[in-house]
Amino acid sequence: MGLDITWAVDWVRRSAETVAEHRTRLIALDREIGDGDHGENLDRGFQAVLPKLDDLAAGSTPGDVLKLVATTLISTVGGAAGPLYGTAYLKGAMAAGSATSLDGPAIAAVLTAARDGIVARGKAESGDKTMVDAWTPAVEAADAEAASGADARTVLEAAASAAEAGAEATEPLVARKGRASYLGERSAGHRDPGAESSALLLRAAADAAVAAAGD
Amino acid sequence: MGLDITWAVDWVRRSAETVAEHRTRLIALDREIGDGDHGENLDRGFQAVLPKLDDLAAGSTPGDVLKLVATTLISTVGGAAGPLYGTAYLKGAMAAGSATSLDGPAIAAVLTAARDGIVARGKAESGDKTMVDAWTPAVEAADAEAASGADARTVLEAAASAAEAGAEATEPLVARKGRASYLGERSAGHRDPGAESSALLLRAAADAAVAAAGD
Amino acid sequence: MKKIINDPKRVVDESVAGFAAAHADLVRVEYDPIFVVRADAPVAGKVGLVSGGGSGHEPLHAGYVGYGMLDAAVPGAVFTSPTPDPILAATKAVDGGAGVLHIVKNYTGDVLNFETAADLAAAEGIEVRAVVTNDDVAVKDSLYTAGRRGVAGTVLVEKIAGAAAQRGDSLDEVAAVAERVNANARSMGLALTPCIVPHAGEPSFTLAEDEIEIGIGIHGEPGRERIKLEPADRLVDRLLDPILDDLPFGSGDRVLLFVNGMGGTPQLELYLAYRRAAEALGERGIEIARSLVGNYITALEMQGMSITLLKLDDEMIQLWDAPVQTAALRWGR
Amino acid sequence: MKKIINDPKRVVDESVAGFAAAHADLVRVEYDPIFVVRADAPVAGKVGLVSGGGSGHEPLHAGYVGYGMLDAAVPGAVFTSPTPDPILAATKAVDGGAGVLHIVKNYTGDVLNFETAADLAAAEGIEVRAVVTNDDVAVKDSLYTAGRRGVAGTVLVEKIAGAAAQRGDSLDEVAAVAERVNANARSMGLALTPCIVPHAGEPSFTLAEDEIEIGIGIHGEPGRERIKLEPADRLVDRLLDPILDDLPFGSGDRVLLFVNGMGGTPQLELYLAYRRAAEALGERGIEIARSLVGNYITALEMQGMSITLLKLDDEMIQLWDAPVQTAALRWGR
Ligand SMILES: Nc1ncnc2c1ncn2[C@@H]1O[C@H](COP(=O)(O)OP(=O)(O)O)[C@@H](O)[C@H]1O
Ligand SMILES: Nc1ncnc2c1ncn2[C@@H]1O[C@H](COP(=O)(O)OP(=O)(O)O)[C@@H](O)[C@H]1O
Ligand SMILES: [Mg+2]
Ligand SMILES: [Mg+2]
Ligand SMILES: [Mg+2]
Ligand SMILES: [Mg+2]
Repeated sequence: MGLDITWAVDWVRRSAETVAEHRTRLIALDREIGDGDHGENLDRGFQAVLPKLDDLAAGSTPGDVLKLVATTLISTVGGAAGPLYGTAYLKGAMAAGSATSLDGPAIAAVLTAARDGIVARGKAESGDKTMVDAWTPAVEAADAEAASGADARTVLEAAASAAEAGAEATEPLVARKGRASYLGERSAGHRDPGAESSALLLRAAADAAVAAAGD
Repeated sequence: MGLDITWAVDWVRRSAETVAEHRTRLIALDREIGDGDHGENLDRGFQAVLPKLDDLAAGSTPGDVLKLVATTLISTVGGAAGPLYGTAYLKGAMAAGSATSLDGPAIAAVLTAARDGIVARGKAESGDKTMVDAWTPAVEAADAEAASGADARTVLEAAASAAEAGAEATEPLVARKGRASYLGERSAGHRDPGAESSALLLRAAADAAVAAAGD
Repeated sequence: MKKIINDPKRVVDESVAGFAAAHADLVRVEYDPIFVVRADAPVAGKVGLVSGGGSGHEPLHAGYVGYGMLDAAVPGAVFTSPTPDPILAATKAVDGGAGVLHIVKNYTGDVLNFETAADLAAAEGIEVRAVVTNDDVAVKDSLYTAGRRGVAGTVLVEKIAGAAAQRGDSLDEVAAVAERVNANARSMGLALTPCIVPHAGEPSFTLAEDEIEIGIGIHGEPGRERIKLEPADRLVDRLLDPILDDLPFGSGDRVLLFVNGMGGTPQLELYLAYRRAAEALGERGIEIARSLVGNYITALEMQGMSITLLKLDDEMIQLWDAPVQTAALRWGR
Repeated sequence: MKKIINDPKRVVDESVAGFAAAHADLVRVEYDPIFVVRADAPVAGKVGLVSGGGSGHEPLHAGYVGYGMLDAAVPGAVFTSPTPDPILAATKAVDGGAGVLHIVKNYTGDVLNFETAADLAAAEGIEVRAVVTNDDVAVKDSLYTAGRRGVAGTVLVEKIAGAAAQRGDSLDEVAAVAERVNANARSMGLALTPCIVPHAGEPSFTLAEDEIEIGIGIHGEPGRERIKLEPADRLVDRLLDPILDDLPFGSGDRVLLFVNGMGGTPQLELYLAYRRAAEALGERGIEIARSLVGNYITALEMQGMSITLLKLDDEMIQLWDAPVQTAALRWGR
């Protein structure tokens, strides 16, 4: 069973909810090795998306929802995360195309495109202690599940779990991109806020898929 | 037995010593209801007097010593206390005249002239919570002792004790002059730093007289 | 105590030396006794303007030495009035034959030390007049007290009187306009945090995380009242209301609105406060003809602000707009 | 958190509104999306200069909008790069037909958002060039990292490039001189205290009473190293030595020496630091041809300072001296 517009809208709502809930923690993570605005920025962005969901035209696709998220984040978040997440959702939307329902391989393709967008824009490699360190394991896990024929929900479950592990694995790293890189060795011992928020967003996607399956 | 140049020089040395010793406490008193510089200012002034004592010409009188203190305090202390103490010592020096030895009445006259100088310059009345509240009881006690025929040492002892009581009695007062007046009612409950330093200086004078008597 | 200093006893000397080095085009410094003077002083035929007081209020006063403002500034120790010697020396250094005006903030120490210096200067044949600024409405005035403090209005007096002297006004005229500015200026301040005098090493008062002091001066002294922190707009009203009532200011008046930082408050907050002050004046029909926002008279690193209103007339506006070239205030050249 | 603010979410809007009201003679403000622009923009035939970035660094950038410097400033949320929309709107508002230069501090967020805006402007037919400032020697530079931060050198780039644009230089020429200033500027900073971002409500780091951070940026982020507080002269040397080694600067060079306050440090201390910096340069035979001392690029109420050296050539000196009329930097008119 593929994931449709209902899932996509639910993902956005759950994203806004989880970001608001973890706003303070994301700010605290960013304060340790950055400038303390990541939770605030992302919260502002997702709160700005919510009212726009009501204006989605009838017959909108998951891709339309992702595009709406992309443009709203780009014009409201600012900082590094705004353009990076904006690009991720934009490329994801392009990968989703006009499909009304996304199956396992389609979801994996969306995630891959999103990750590739982040890398193209931010030039970070794995191990640089950025959100890429959440996205790349997520994409690999998603690809593996999709290749073995898993459904969309299972693909997202795998991606979310891998992103969570990836975010946690940023802790010992010395940052080479983003603000944390200014700290040099002192950046080690702290979790990257962008990797953490990426894990939250992917968990929201998986939870929405579970809810959709329960329909 | 009158008090001579040795006493006067010893008074200055003891003054410098007691001000240095109580510097921090005077600063703390001034911080509470003023601007926290009284101990620092007075310490700077008396430290500047010390080396000049060595240059006193042979045959100098107590009046010469008081004049030296006056001019040095005027040109090194600044703030309110600089001109006020400067005037006090200057008027005291004039009252001492060219006498080589000061008896009880002469000492009382010096203290009276000093107090009058402070009042003329600062326009404070008794009860305004200033150094006048130490000086006026000191002058009254000194006059009383001198009138009853006491010697210089006894006059100074009486003046010092009265100044100490006067300084303590400034605590409940609401200030009407000096920086403490800006606090209005909030100035009550704190001892006036200038009254306190006045008591210290008069105690130094009395101690020097005791030491001179022991000669 | 965390400060960028060496020996606390040498703070003023070293800072003034740095000031002189950075602004050698505008000023020179004499060290014994210490004062800062216009590079081209004395200006022949011009009334000389001397101000001074305790250090720790920078840019006041040295930052206002230069064309169209002060001729000399006399810095005392931190928060301590200078002694008469440097005031006298500065007075002599700026005497261009037209007399010298002392601009003195109303504090016992400043008044007494400037008085002595003026007496000594008069004895040397220099004509000296003094204007004592006392614009702080936080202090209850009465015949029996030390009177109101001179605070931020002093900057406006120095600028406007400086322009009058620069255009060639006589000593009487310069003194008169200085008095007029002082008489039409009212200020009030608040502090979010205390400041630390270098030689004292400890804060002048302590405040809880949610407390502020209202009615403070510029010497780190406590104010008249301690209240809970409130939103900026409410704080602005608390400063503005007693100012407006005092002169009083009313509909149709043209004013200069001056929001001054106490040293540790960022511009972001000062302009935010200015917004409400401008709004409040607008509500009362008072026209803001000129503005000044920034750290112009400070209390070391204290966080807080003061608001000053000056009721303007045409001549004051003209003198305010006249060219000025100092380290801290500059336009028109 | 003690600040003169109302709703933390409205800090930037309200402060910019106050700025606009106080400086209506110099700028106007557009609110949706928000940016500050020269009152007379667009200036026909002149290259337009746009800068921007997170708020909290005031007077940067809005304080530098005016004759001879920036044409527009785009303020983001506190310490957060603005989004592309207001950058694009500002770019269009200042386009006088000669192209627009974006002056961007090197932070991932600023670079990405300005990039997007430049692409969008180009799509609308406006020629846009960008100069990315990166003068902070505290950050180790390498191909594999985000590179050095743009800090206080940015102020110098804005002034000098602004003067070049004002005299009529072409977009290529203005961009070239901006690049030259950036290439010859080096900075390093330290913090005595952290700062508090309004929406975060807590300090960015905590320091013991005797600790300071060396190698900080301007966003309240911790620096590269935490050390014990030392005398001012030693602290100045700690900032100056890596700067001197980096370009390197040497005997016979003419420089602009810029001692910048982080927002909460009083001028008294900045000039005291300047004294040692000037002395240290003198010892090395480096000539200080121009100076700047004050709070010109800040991190809210942070106590601390940065030192910047710019190696000057004749053209840079001429452009530095050229008239400028902005809220925070003004001379010659
Ligand atoms: N070049 C980059 N590539 C990928 N992710 C990056 C890059 N730079 C920063 N990030 C991510 O952005 C996050 C910070 O986002 P945010 O705090 O919103 O922006 P800013 O750093 O501008 O304040 C970091 O935790 C990191 O995950
Ligand atoms: N008008 C006055 N008459 C008498 N004494 C005064 C007057 N004003 C201030 N004082 C005294 O001066 C003391 C403060 O001295 P100091 O702290 O050195 O000067 P400042 O107030 O200028 O900082 C006060 O405690 C008070 O005793
Ligand atoms: Mg951040
Ligand atoms: Mg005092
Ligand atoms: Mg004092
Ligand atoms: Mg940021």
